[in-house]
Amino acid sequence: MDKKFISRGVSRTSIGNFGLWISPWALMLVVGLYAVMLCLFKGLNQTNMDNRFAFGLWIYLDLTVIALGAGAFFTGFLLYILKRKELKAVINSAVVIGFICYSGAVGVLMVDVGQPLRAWFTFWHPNVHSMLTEVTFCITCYLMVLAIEYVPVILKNRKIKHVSSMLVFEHELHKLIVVFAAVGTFLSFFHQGSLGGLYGVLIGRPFAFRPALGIWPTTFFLFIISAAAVGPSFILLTTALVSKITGKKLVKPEVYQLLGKISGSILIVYVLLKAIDTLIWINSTSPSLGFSAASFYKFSGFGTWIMFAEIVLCGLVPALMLLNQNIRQQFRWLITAALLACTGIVINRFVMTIQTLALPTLPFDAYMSYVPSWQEVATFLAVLAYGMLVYSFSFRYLTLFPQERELQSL
Amino acid sequence: MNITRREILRFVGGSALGILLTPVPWKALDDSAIWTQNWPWIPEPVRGESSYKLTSCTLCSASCGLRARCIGNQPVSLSGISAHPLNSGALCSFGIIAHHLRYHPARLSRPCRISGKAGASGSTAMAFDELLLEVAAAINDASASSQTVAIVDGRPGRTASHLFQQFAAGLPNGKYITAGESSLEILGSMFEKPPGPLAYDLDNSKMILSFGVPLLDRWGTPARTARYLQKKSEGKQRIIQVETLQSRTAGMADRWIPIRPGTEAAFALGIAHVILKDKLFRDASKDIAEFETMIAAYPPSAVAEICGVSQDFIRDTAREFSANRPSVAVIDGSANSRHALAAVMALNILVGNVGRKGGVVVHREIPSPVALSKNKMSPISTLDAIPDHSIRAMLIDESLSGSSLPDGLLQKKLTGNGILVSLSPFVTERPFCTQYVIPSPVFLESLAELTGQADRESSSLSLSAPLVPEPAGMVDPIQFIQRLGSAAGVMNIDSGTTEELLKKRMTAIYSEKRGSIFNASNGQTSELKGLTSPDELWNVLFAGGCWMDSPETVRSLPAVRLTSVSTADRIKNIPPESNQLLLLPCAEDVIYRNSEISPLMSKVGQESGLRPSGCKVYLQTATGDALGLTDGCRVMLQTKKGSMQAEVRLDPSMMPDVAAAYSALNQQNIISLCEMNQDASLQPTPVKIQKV
Amino acid sequence: MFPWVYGFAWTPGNIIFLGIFFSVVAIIGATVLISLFRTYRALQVNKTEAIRWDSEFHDLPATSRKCRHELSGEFKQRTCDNGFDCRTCATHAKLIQNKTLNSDDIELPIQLFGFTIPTDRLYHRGHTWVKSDASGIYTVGLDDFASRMVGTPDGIELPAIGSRVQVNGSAWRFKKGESVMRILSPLDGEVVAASDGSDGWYLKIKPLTKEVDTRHLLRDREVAAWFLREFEQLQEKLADPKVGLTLADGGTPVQDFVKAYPGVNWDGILGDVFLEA
Amino acid sequence: MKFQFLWFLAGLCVMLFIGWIVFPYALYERREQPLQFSHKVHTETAGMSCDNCHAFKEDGRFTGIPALSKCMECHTDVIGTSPHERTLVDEYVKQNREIPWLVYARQPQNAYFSHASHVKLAGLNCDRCHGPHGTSDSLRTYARNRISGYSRDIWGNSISGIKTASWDGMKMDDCADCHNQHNVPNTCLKCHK
Amino acid sequence: MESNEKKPRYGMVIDLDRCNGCGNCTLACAVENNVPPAHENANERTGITWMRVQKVDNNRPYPENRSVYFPLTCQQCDHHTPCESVCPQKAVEYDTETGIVAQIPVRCLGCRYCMTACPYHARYFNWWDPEWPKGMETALNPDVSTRMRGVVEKCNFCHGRLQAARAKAAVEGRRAIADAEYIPACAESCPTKAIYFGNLADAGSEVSRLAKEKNSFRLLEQLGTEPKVYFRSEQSWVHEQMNAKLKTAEKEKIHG
Repeated sequence: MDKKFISRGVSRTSIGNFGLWISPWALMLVVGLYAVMLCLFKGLNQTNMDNRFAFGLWIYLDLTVIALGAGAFFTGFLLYILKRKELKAVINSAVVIGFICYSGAVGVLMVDVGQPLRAWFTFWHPNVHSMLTEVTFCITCYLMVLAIEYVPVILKNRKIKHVSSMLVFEHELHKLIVVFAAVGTFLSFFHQGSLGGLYGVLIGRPFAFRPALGIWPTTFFLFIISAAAVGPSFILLTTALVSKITGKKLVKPEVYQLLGKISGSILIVYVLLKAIDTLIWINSTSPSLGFSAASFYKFSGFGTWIMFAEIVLCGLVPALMLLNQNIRQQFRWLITAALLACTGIVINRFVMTIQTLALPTLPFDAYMSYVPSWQEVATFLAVLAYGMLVYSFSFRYLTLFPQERELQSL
Repeated sequence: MNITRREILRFVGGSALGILLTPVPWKALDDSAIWTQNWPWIPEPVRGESSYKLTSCTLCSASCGLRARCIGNQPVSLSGISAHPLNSGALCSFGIIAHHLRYHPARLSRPCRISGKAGASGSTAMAFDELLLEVAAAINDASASSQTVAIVDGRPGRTASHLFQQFAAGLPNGKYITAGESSLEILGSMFEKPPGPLAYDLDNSKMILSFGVPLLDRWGTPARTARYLQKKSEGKQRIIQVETLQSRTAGMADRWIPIRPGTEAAFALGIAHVILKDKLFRDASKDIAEFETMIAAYPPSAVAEICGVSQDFIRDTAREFSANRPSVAVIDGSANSRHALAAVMALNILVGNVGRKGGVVVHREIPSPVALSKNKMSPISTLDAIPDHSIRAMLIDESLSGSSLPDGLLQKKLTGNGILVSLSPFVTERPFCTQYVIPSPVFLESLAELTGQADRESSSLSLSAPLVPEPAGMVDPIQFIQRLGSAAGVMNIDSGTTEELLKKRMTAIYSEKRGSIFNASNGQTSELKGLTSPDELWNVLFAGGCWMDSPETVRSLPAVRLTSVSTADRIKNIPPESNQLLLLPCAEDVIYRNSEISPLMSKVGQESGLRPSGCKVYLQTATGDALGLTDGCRVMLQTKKGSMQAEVRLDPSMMPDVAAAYSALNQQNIISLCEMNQDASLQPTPVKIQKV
Repeated sequence: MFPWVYGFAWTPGNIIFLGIFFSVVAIIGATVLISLFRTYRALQVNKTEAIRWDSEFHDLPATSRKCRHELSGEFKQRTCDNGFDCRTCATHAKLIQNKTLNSDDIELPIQLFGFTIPTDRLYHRGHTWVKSDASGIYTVGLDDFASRMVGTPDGIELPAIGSRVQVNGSAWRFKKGESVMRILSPLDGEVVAASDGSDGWYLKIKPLTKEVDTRHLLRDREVAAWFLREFEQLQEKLADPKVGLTLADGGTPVQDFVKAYPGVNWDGILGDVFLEA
Repeated sequence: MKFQFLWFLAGLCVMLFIGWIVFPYALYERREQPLQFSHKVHTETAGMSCDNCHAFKEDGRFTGIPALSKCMECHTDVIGTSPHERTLVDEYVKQNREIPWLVYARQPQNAYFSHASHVKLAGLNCDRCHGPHGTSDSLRTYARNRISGYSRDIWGNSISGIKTASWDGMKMDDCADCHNQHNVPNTCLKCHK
Repeated sequence: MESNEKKPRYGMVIDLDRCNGCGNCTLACAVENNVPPAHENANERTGITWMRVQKVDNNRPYPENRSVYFPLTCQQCDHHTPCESVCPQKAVEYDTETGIVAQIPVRCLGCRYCMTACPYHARYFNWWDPEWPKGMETALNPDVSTRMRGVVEKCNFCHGRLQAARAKAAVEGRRAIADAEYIPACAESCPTKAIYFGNLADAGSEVSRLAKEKNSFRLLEQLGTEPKVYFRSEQSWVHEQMNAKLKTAEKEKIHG
């Protein structure tokens, strides 16, 4: 039925099967959109956030997906700027994932703020010293860039490319894609960093506060590096997952290994810097603000195990694994390592957003807990469902993996 | 002409450029931005001219002078008058937001009948005349069947009170009942004949021995804390707080003596024992020897055991109390049994604090034109003195809040078909009887008169002038009793409007030429004698002023009977069985006076946890741990009388094995779980706590 | 944001931050505008066909983009990046410099696995042949391989007489089953006649210039090598993965592959054969 | 010119017309004042001064538009011939109802403006911000912005936002400009509440 | 005449030994600043109490337990004001004229970043639209604007009162106001006189005298945010608990 839209030479499941696959996601999206409406029209009282836990699941989600979506900028950077041609095999998928992550994050952010209608005030009256301003500007611009990068992928659809003007526009745009790759890299660099800076500047939260290097706290740099480190891992994971679900070979094994290698080399740098940063924080930053670092880990929920899990188990271990060629060549271990690396970042963002708020600062404050409401979870799931839908449609009708046709006939 | 898509696109393109070259997008953006900043459904404060008006607070008998900031006629905030002799600029947290009472959601707009006997209470709005007919029928029925008609007055001494007394006197079985400070009532009853209106003279006392009285936070004048802190720094006053919980008063007092719940009487008797043994007493009563034998069972060692304190505390307290005269022992009437009140009052008698400046003083009667009129006035009696199940119709004036009577006691006194007629600004339901509620104006709406001062050397009188018009259909206490009187055929009630009667009282006070007068507009206090006319007195009081009686000169008191103090066994500590705790019902104003507070009170209850809100039970951390309870968990409280759910708060300041419980607004009251004494006071009750 | 907006100040922070922001926006905007402008220009000067081929070509699997010199064994591995337009290829120019067309090389039609490959004509990688006649008109037809692919087409869409075709641009279209295939034009020129192929030819093209550059077309022995490879590829694609190659040698190819082998992904194979992604 | 541009031009012109002529008209809702009041009659014929009615209170507040009680100092009964005066007496004075004036200069509730500091300390004249209102013979039609709900005087009379006089426009930018000129701090709380 | 004087730095000293936790400050603040009554679902963590009183105890079991009440409000940080720098659109401003940290709800987009930045929990988000019982909205204070759902608000030392005091001075032709003319509602309403308010920059004022006393301390002083709200207590456990630095020399350096 929809064969005219499916790229030549690749096989896709029947439209009926496809319908079965997307309907649960569509349902999830509808429920999520209902929750979003509740939040927009009734206000944020629909969430379980409060004055003490003013950031919750959503901000955590934003920070996490933006870190994971970093694959888009980093792959683009490697492919178009550093000319690693092998990565052409995943660039389209990376762009779509990036677009999903960023648009999802921006969408959630619009629900998260109390006055979405006034969101543009940030552009009109920016406080350029706020990390959030930097984040807002960069993410908006970068989302624009991602959307532009997504356009050629769409225009390449078998049906659409028959329209001459579309085809020519795609061609012309693609010729200049290196500009977008460069701009995207620049923007990502800053907003990944300022997302880290978001917490690193909080002098009132000694758990998160870090000294500044130049005008940015160290978390600024750690976030950039960690995002660059897990971006390729996440692309690797998603490609493997799509491959598993569809039962198709999508990219050559060398591409997987290359992604793993890139991830591993950056991750090891990140882990080292993170370890140094943590040591400085334990021995200098935290005590100078009147808090012994140990005091942050005395609560039952968040012991030092979380630090171990973040830095060693999900940092050092996957980095070493990915750097070892033998392990990399074994697909199962490659996937495990990539999964660990992504988990490490998921934990890191959790620690920065949730644990920071849960820990008491005032001498008479209590340790705080927070459980998101169903509306928050549903909104979160809506983003997941939205991503699934966009990706499923893109995978079905667009060429996300150029090697697929070739690998299929082998 | 042939219009193709291309042409339409060109047209759209031109339009797009055109619209960008007009102010439309920019102006629309700007205006909509302004719109988002001013949502039309958010109330906007009313603009108007600002002025300050002076008046007196009617919420309790402390009669604080206050200054209302008004926009137009509308009071928007209240503050104390700093030069005012009664409150020195301080207001309590109820008073500071009293201008909102007018808008309370529970405000009553029409007279209604609430029949709540069957559990499912229903409220029917009715015309005032119709209501009067039904009530008059019940009153006539009572007269015919020689059942009692009682009128209960929480604020005796007002002109309205005197009319109430006339009303009671006009009926064959009419009783005029006051619900004043019950500890002082008990003290009065210990004299062979009533010595006159009694009051604590706390300001002049060198030492206050308080048995759980919230002296420093909500009892009497809100200025007390500041005065005490001042005197404390000058070494002129000490407070010893004897209380189970670490209340605010306990926290600020010079010494906090924590005792087991319900052992106040034992503690007092222990002190009496030391005073007698060590010959520390001043006023030897006739029956002192008899009293000494009576309390022989309360040596400090035994009392220390009962109360859970060290013997030294008892001895030291006894010595301090008798050495630092003038001293005064006070006890909270609403939370304790009559036995405990009597035991504590005996201390005042023993040390010779009664009739003495800085102790318990006798107030002079405030002149009243009604008292002088030809119409007879019924004598004052107390609810205790009325036999159970004998009141057919009970009239309660709740138009001005006062100390409220425990519902349990009211229920006990009413006959099976008894009705309760209440004059109140709010719907207050009492599920045990048919109730008629007549709407009365609230504070700032009507002319009201404030008398009393149970915590000062002398009594005072102030007026609360209406600042805002009252809603239609409101009835004030004087109108109420006059109209009810005429409906029930009671003709001996003085006539005249509220204003006329009050003006007459001014004339009466003026003619006595005693006391002093505070003028709020200039902050000066002068002798009443200096005024030129009763009208001037009226004008001064009408504008937030205050008349203070001169103190009664010391006169000989009637003989006293110490042996009226009971040493019944119930004052012993009840050790709870294993896995049971002792339930301590906590009487916070927030709970009792739900309808009499501004909705804004939710700021300190619901939103800041400063005052308990909702059903909460406070436990010592160790006790909670032992029971496996965590802070914030929900539990079921179970006593012999029933059960209810509550939220646990672990609090290290709590006494072990005690569960202090607060009940939520508009929900089952914690009191329903407690066992009651004969006098409707609450007993500490064993309670089982289980996690749900 | 702008100097005229309330609260703006010329602070270094504002200048740097907003300066960067506006630069980024300007770069993004300018790039998009440039692409749009170039699109407009390309459409105006009718470069669509060339662009389409360029775009298609790069989307083809690498196996379909083998250089003719790899097929002929001159290179071990060489993938064409030039869109099979050898006219502009420096490598090709170098390689054929010493090899002029030698009439001695012309042999009788080659027979290969039952396909007939006449050598009196030039072949385009898209399976068309070109043959000129004395009047300078070039006849264009489908080779045997392609004819058997198409078999009896379900439809055919020929260009109008007088229209222009260009090398690697679309010449005419077939409908076969669910696929619509466009056939690439081997030459630049004006269509002077068109036929449904029943006479063995489809188009007659009059070149626009006197000198016709045919360097991009396969000739001579190259043709056989290319044909062989195409055939092998087809065999691979038609092979049952369990049995292996079945079309081996001997036998005669059927007249209509598509009909003969139902249940095969013909859409993809036709794309590979006719160079359409 | 090529014919194809006509369509483009047509779109442009239609929108320019709508944007500059129709939109400004449709944006504002016109309302008449409940009464006509002549400042001229009061100042010239009755010989009153501005601060007879627009006075400062001791507590620093400016009375702004006087309450009915001020009118009633003279107009308890009809003393002139104006039909508006009759309306004043019949509909407002006798019924003791405040006149629902539509205030041209009414700012949003979050804006704070102290007449005292501008008049007493900075020495501004009334017409600096209010224009020749004090000498007018009649009250203009009040125009209410349908989107934001505010008086047109706040944005200014020109739809393009171009000021033609110091009193044309009372937006935040107008306040800020003057503050900047006179070196007065522009902190938020200076003008917001 | 103003230029000759040092710009005022308004601040508070709260005597914890005098506070009996009555809650008047919370209420007077709500009345003054048009804070609505609690929404039916509001609690301690979602409510709006610009001035909130918190009970703090010495963690000892009964009967050695002792507690004080901490009236907590915006600490008006003078340095590195944590909330100010993080606001993306300048809805928070440190007023250099008075040292008051201002929150402008009409500019606020409700991102709540400032709330996570504030270590004192002094900022409140409007989780609900404000609602007053019918009629009660007529009793709002016209000197302070009402806010709407979705924005952050906090104490600004009753800035409306400062504006009123300035206007009063202006009518009298004065540019500067006297200390006694301006006092926030919480300080005015405190029945025990536990809250002292005044100009910390004026060395002769009572607040600056009390702030320098050895029994005075500030919350989280080590963070270096220089709050302008001081607390004082003579109970040593309070100081121990607050980990307060009591170096008088340092204090003098700040305000000297």
